Amino acid sequence: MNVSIVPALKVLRPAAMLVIVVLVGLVLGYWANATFVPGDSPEQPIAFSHKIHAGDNEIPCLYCHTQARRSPSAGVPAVSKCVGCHLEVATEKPQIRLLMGYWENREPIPWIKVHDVPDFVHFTHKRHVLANIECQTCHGPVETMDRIRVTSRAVDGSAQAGQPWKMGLCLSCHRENEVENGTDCWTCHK
Amino acid sequence: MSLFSRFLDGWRKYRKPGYYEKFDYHWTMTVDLDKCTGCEACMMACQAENNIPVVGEDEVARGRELQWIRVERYWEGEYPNARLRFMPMMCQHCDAAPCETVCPVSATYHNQDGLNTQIYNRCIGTRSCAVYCPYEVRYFNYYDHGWDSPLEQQLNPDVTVRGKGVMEKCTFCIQRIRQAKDLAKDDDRRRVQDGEMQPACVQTCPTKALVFGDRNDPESQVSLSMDDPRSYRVLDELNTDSSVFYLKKVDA
Amino acid sequence: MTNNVVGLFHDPESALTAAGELKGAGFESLEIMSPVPIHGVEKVLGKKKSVIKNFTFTGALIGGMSGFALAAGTAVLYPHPVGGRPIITMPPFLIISYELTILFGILATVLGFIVSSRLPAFRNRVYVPEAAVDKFVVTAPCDDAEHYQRAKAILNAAGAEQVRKIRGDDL
Amino acid sequence: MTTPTERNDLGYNDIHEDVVRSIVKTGPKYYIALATAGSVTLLCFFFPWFYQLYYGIGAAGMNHPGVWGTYLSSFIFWIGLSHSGTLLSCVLHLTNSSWRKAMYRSAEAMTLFSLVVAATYVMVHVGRPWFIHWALPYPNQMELWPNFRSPLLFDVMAIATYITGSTIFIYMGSIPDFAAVRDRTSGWRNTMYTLLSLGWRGTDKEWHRLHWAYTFLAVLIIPLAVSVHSIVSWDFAMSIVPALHQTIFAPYFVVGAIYSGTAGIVTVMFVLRKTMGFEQYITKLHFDNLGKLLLVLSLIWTYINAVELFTGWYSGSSEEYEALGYKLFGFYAPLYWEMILFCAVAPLLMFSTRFRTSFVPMLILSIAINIGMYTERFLIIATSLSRQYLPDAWGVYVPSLVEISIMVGSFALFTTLFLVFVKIFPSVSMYEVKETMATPKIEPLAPASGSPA
Repeated sequence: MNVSIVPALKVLRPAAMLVIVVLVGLVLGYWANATFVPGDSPEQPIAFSHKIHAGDNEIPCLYCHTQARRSPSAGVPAVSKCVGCHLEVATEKPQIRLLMGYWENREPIPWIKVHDVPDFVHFTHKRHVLANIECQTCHGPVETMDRIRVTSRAVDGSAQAGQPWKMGLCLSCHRENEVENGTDCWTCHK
Repeated sequence: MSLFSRFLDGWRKYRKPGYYEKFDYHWTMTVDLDKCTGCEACMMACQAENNIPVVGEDEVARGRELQWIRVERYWEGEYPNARLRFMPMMCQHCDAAPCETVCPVSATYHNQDGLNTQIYNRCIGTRSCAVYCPYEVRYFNYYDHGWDSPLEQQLNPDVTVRGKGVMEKCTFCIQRIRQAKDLAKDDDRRRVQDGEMQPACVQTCPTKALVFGDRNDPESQVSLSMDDPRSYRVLDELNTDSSVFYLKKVDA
Repeated sequence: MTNNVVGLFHDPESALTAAGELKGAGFESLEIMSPVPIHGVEKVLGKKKSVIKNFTFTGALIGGMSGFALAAGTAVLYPHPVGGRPIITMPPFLIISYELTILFGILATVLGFIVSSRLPAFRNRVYVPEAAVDKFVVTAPCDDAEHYQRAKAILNAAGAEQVRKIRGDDL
Repeated sequence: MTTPTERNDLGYNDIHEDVVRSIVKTGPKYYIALATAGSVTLLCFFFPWFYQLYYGIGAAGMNHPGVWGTYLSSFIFWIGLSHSGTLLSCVLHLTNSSWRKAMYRSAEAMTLFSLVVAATYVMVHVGRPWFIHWALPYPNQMELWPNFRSPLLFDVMAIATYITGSTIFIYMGSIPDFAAVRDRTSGWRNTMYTLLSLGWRGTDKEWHRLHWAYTFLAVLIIPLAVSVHSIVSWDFAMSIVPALHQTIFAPYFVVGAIYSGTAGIVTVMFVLRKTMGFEQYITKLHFDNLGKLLLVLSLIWTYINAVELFTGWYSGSSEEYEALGYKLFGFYAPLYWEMILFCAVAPLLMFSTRFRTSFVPMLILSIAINIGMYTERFLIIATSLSRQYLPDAWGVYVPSLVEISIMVGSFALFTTLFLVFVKIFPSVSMYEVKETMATPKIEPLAPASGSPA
C-alpha cells in the first residue's frame, strides 16, 4: 500500500487545465484589447481631419478651441469659425460642401464628444492652458490624427491610444510639477 | 522623486502633529445668534446652490432629510414665558475632526484650506463619520433622489449630484472658494481678498448674521467677529477645534 | 526501489519495543505510523527538532515590520491629514502591525509545517490504511530477503499481529 | 486519563465508523434540511439584499441620527459568536483539557462560518458595497490607500487575519482525520480527501510536526481573537458619542463575545448530538463544563454592565446622564430589561448542577442568552445614537422588514454553511477522541492471533 496525492491531482488535471486556459485567455484578451483594438473613435458628421488642420497647416489649437484659455471647457468652434476660412479654402471638397449645408441651414454641427473626463471630476482647461501645458500632454498627438481618437498618457509619459484618462495620470503630473494643493481631492472632485 | 525618498521626506515632515496649523487659508464662519431670526433663508440658498435633493414628506417623517445647514430651535421656559432660540447648524469644519479619523477610505480628511472635505466618489457609505460627528451634520443619501422635470435644469454644474449610498455635508461652498482662487490667480494676486467670496448661506442671510472669511488674515471681517467677547464654539469641551464660531444671544 | 517491511501492532507499547529492537539490529530510517500521536517515540527513535518555531518567529517579525511599513508608507505616499493627528500616527499603526504580525506568523507556521513534515506527498510513500484506524505500524526499508526475514522475526517476537512486505515497485 | 465518552467499551474502530458514517451516509432528512436552509437563505437573505442594493440603504430602517442599525449589531453578534469556537479550542488545547476533544471541531466550524456571515454583513451594511475593495490595501495607479488610522480598517485587517487563522487552524487539526476518511471513501470524495490530507500517513515525524505547528497556531490565535473583538469595540469606543466613548468597551465586548459564543456552542452541541448520532461523544460532561464557563462569563458580564452604568452615573456629565436614563427608561427600555433578564438573571440557574447536566434546559438557556446578547448589541448602537449631544438631532431608529428578513436569512446562511461542513469535515475529531482512550480493545480487522501479553 502506498499513498501520494499525485493520483488525485491527475484526476483534477482536466479541471486545472480548463482553469489555466481560461486564465491565460483572459490575460491575453485583456492585452490584445488594450493593444490592438482602437479606442473610442466615433464617426463624426463631417470627416474633419486634425492632421490637415493642426498637422499639415499648423493651425494652433487655441485658434479654434478659443475657450480653452478662458473657461473650464475647451469648446468646439462655431460653424462661423469654419466658414471664415472655408468660404475661400478648398470650397469644392465634398466635406466642405457638407459644412456649407449646415451654414446655409443655420444649424450647428452635431459633433460627437470624444474626450470626456470621468464622472465626478471637475477639470478646468483654463488653468492648464495658462500654465503652458501642451494640449498633446493629455490629448495625445492630435496633429497626426485624421479622425480624433481617445488617447491618454501613461503615468510614465508615453501616449496610450484608446485608453481613457485615469486619476493616476493627473496625480503623477501634479506631483512632478509640485502643483499647489495638487493632490488635494477637492482640487478636482467637489 | 523616488518612492523611498518620498517616504523619507514624508517621515520627516509628518512625524509630529501640528503641520496642519500652517494652512494657506483658514476658512471660518461666525454666526451671530443675536441677529439670527430663524428665517431659514440660508437653508433654501444652500439647497439651491449645492444640488441638495428634496426627499419628500415621507422620508422627512422617517428622519432622512438632507439639509447641509439646519436651523435648530430651542424653547426656553414654559408658556407663556417661553423664549425661542435659533441656532443654525452646519458642518463645523473641525481642525481635530472625529469624523475624519474613522473613514476607512479617506473620503473625508482635512485639506490645506482648513476645510473638512467630503469626497463623494470615494465614499463607500459606512456612515461611521455620521456617528462620530457630535454635531450631527453629516447627511446620508438613502436613495437615488431625482429632480422632477424641469427642476433638473437648475442644478449647479459645479457641484456633483450625489447618488445613493453616499455621505454628504456642508463644504463651505468649495466650488465658490475654488472659483475665487481661480480669479485671484488670473489677476496675479496671491490671495483671495476678504469678502471676495461668500458661501450661499452667508450671501443670502438677510440680517447678515453669518460672516465668512479667512481667519489667517487678522484684518478680515471674520477675524474681527471671532474676537467678539460673545464668541464661543458649540461643544468646545470636546476639543474638536471647530471653525464655526457662534456669537451668544444677549437677552435684553 | 527499496522494499519495506511492515509490522502491524495493536498497542503502542509493543510497536515501540519492536521499533527499538529493529533499531538495535541496525535497521535505519524507521517509521512508526499510528492513528494517534504516541508518547515516548522520542526515547526510541531519538529526539526530534522541528524548524517550525524559526519559521513562526521569522514570519511574525517580518509581519510586524511590514505591517508598520504598510501603514506608515502608504500614509506618506498620499498624505491625508486626518483629525489633527500626525501623518504617521503611532497607536493605530501599531495595531495594524500587531495584526500583520499574527497573520504572517500563522502563514509562516503553515509554511514551516509543510516544509518540515515533507507534505504534501508528491511521491508514493509506504502506507498501511489500518494505521489510520486502530493499528500501530512499524516500517523499515529492507533490501533483500535475508533482511526481511530478520526483521520479520524481530517484529513477530515483539508481538506483531501481522507482518507484511511492501515491495518497492508497489510504491 | 479520563474518558469523555459515556460508554467505556468504545474502541478506536467504533469512533472511526461513527464519524465516517456521519460523512458518507446521508439520509433524506439531511437533504430536506439543506434545501430548506438554502431556500430560506435565498429568499430571506439574498433577495432582500438585492432589493436593497437596487434601491439603496433606504430599504433598511436607518435614519438620522440612527445611521447605524441592526446590520451592524448583527455584524457584532456574528463576530462575537465566532469568538468561542477557535479561542476556546486554543485555550483548551494549550491547557490540555481532554473534554475539549469531542466538541472542538464543530466549535471551530462555528467560528469560521460566523465570520463568513459577519463579513457578508459588512457588505450588507455599507452604502456602496460595490466599492468595498477600496477598504483593502492594494497598490493602484493613484497611490491612494485606505486610511490606516480608522478603527474600521483595523476591523478589516483583524477579520481578514482571523478568517485566515481560523481556517488554517481548523484545517490543520483535521489533516489526520481527512487521511482516515480518505482510506474509506472512493470516487470524488476520495480525490477530495486525498488532496485535503496532503498524503498524511500518521508517521511519528508527521505527528511531531503537527503537534508543534498546531501549538504555535493556538498561541498565535488567542491574542488574535482577543484583539478582534477589542477592535470591533473600538469602532464604537473611539467615537465621542456619550454612551459609546468608554474605556471598558474592549473587555466588555470580548467577554460578551465569549459569552454568546459559548452559549452558541451549547446550542450547536445539542443539535449535533441529536441529529448526527454523537450521543456517545458529546455528553453531560461537556454540558456541565460549558455551563460552568457560561456561569462565570455571565457574572463577569453582569459586573461589566454594572461598571458601565456606574461610570455613566459617576461622570456627572449631562450627556452621559441623558444617555443612561434613556437606556434604562427610554424608548428601548423593555429591550434593556429583557437583556438583563436573559443574560444576567437567568444564567444564575446554572449554579445548580442538575440544571447544567440537563440537555433541554441548557439548550433553552443558551438560546435565551444569545437573544439577550443580540439585544445588547442592538442597544449599544440604537440607544447611544438616539441620544447624542444636540437635542435637535435626537431620534428613534426602528428596523425595517428588509433588515429583519436579512437577519433571519443570515441564520439560514449560517445553517446552510454548517450543513455543508458536516458532510465534508469529520465533525468530531477522531484522533483526539482516540487519544483520550486506552489502547484499543476490540480488533475487528486482524485475526486475534499474536495478541501481546
